[in-house]
Amino acid sequence: MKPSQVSFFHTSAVAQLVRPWTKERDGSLFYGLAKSGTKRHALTTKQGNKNFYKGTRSSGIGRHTRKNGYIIQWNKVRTFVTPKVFNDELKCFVSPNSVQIKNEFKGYTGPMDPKLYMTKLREYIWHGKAETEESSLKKGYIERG
Amino acid sequence: MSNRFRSANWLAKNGYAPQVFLFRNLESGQVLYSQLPTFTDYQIKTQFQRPNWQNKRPSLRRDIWRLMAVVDCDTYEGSVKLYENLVQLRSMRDLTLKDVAMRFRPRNKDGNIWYSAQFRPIYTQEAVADLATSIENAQTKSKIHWEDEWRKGEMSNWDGNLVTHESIDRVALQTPKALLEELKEKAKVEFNKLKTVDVEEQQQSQQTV
Amino acid sequence: MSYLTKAGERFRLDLKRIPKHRLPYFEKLQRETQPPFIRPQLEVDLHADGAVPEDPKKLKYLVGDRVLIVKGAKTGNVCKISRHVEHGGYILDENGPSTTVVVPKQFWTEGQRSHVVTFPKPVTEDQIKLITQIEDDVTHETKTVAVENVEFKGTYYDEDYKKEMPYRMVYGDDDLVIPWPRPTPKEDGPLSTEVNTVRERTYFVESVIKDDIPSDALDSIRKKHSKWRRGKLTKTEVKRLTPPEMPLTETKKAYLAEREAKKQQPRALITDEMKAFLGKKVREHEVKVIKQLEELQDL
Amino acid sequence: MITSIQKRALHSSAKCLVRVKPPPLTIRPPIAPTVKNFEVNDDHPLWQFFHDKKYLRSYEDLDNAGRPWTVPELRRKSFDDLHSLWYTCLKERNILAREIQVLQAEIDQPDQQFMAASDRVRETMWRIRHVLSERAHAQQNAREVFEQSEEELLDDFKKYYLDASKDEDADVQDALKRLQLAVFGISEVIDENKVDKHFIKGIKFISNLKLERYSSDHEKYSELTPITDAGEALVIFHAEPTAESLNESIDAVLEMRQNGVSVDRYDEIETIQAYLNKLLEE
Repeated sequence: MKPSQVSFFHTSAVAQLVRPWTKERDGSLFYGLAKSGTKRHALTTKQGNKNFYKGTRSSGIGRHTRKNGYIIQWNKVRTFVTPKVFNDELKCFVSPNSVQIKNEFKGYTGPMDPKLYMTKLREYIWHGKAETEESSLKKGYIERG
Repeated sequence: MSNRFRSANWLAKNGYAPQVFLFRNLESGQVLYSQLPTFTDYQIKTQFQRPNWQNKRPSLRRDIWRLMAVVDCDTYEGSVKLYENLVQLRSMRDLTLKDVAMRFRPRNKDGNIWYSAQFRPIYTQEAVADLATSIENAQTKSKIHWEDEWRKGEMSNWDGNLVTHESIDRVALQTPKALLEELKEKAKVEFNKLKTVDVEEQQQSQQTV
Repeated sequence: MSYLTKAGERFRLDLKRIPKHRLPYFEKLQRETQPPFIRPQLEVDLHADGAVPEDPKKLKYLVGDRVLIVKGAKTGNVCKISRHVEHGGYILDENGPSTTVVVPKQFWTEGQRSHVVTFPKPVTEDQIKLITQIEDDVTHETKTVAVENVEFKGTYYDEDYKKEMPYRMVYGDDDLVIPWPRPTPKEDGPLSTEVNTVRERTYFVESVIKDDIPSDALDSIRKKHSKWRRGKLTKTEVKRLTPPEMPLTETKKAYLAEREAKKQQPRALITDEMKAFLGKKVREHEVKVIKQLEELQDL
Repeated sequence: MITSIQKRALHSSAKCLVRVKPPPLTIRPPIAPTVKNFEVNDDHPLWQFFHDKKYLRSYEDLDNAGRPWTVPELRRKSFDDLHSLWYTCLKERNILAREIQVLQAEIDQPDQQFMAASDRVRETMWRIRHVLSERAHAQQNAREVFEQSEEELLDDFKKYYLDASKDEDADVQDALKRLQLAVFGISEVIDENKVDKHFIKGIKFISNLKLERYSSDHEKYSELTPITDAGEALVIFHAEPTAESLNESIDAVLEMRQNGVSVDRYDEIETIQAYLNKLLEE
């Protein structure tokens, strides 16, 4: 027998099964949205015991000293590296008048195919930074990749 | 030292400049006036005479009070008069003219005055208005050092002949004690300069006579 | 940024998670709580994702297509599609069906004068049929017809849509291709990159040895401790994890030696005589088997 | 006789001393603070949270016609470009987040159009990460199988390099520079280089190649080649791609051999690195 059954001896077996969810006449729950669903969730900052610490990934960049000070450890400080040459011509959307390219990878397994990489490397060695016949746009929208 | 009212004579004798200090409470927005660069229970008692739940008598905790403005006056008598006016206006707002003051407070479309927990920005705005009134009433030429020039509001509220505005350096605000000391010294130098000019003028006028 | 975090997502009411038999309750709740002027005009499946799809195959008819209304109030009217709405709805032009609702004053739009507002009512796919012009086989005259159904086969590059589009044709008749309507030209907005800048190629494979991406940047591009990333075993780990091989027994050794010796022996050549002898033996056996079968049949 | 009052009227300070009747002491409406009292610099960092210094954009300015970058489009862009685009997007999302927060106060929920724009920017951002990740994987995959095709590549290049006519000299030299970066990771800028086994292999290959093209008719050519010493290779590697310059370097190498100067095979890397460091200091 479960220990909880002792304290609920006065209720019926059916009532115990639906506990604590009593229902309205139209079938909706008196409390809560649904009875089903997983109960195993990650703890929030308010849960856990005294040792439970869940930061916001925004602190912990150093240590406290005994005399009310704080020493910042610079290797723990988040740094944001900006590009050396900032290209401000690129904006976050693409013009609606530009072609939607399709990569076809004909003869290759995909973008991560080492064979394709070697082909591109050869093209670079022989032709430099220029579009070649193979890498250029075909039929207006198809590209090798 | 600021535990009682100080006369102009006392201020001059004890090496203080003709200044009035305004401190702002961070939690509630209430403003405390003082003749000296410090404040004690005396100021709180005289300036918050009828506290209630939304205008509580503030605590003396040093960390929740920040400097809001420092007023340099041209005479010691002027500074004393200015302080007296401010205290009197405060008592008017809290006691005698309370209904008028309440009517002045701007309300939203539901008829409520904006607040957030204990913070009521209206107290600071009322103090600024009182400062303008007090200076005009005391007719003392004054220079106001603002912690944030944002607070002085529209320039039309100030008498251009009497008041000049200046803002305090942001970095200096982090060390208020040193800042107040520096302001005191500057104000004293300014006051002495004015005095010598006055004396010279008097001498000249005597000679011409 | 409460709307950016997904932290409380699982505690929020998500109709897609609610079992189907409980849905009518929520539908009722929605009907009761929504005033008529914001109530959706279409019958909405709360379990389905109602977002407007981008794929022209799923949309079937695009903005600008002419359609004939075959069901509902304005049956027989020919309209143009002006907009797509959620849950598979098409908004038609002024010839299409519309509804009139009363809007309270606090929801009035600018320039509104009356409480009563008429706005177009969305129609579903089964209420409309596509209209197209085809050439008659006999008279060679073009005539306007409504198409029962359409299907999609093959693709082509559309210069106006600037992308690959499927061919749309009359169902069961691959020759009758119905062209997509021409889209209205769009201008570049303030956040759009210019066409030439988009087209410019600045990436080239330059080296196998030198890192393409700075190694420090890699950790922020890929999750360092992703659960999908399996660690690779080092040589020492492999060594530790593989059990030692059992020493061979004497018998096994002898067997292996024998097998090796057999492998070394030259393969026996089959001469023609041998082949003839084997063939003869096989033939004899076959004859014997056939004889036996015949005896069995007789029985 | 002038009375004291008349006397005072003649003073310059008469104006100051004259009794102005001060306004009566009474309360007035509170003075609200205004932003007009301070000026904000055009390059104030917080402006980066505003689009075009607008408090709130109209729906037209949200650019609903623009679509997010697609993966094939991003595959064409270099790392620096993608890095820039990432920051552009990040800034735009900050602006949108601010605007959504402003609108939330009015309509009690995030504005759908602004949210949709933010989602479109987010789409570009995950695609940037996808493309970069793909690129790193591709390079890793290529490195694993590179040894098998390296020889073929070098043979092809050798053929191209030696067969080229004198008119194509400039092209060939450019191609050689690209090859040394592509296969051996040798950059033209000295301080970018780190000496490793690829570097040593590279300078040996390239010095042999140069000698074969420009100095194959030198009398000591057959005696000299193939070059296997890293120190000798470095001398020839640094020489200008002309016959005279290479002949000079051959003489230098011969002198080195006479003097018995050679680099031990087992500390090639350290010796060459030390030499390069010395070059850099100068």
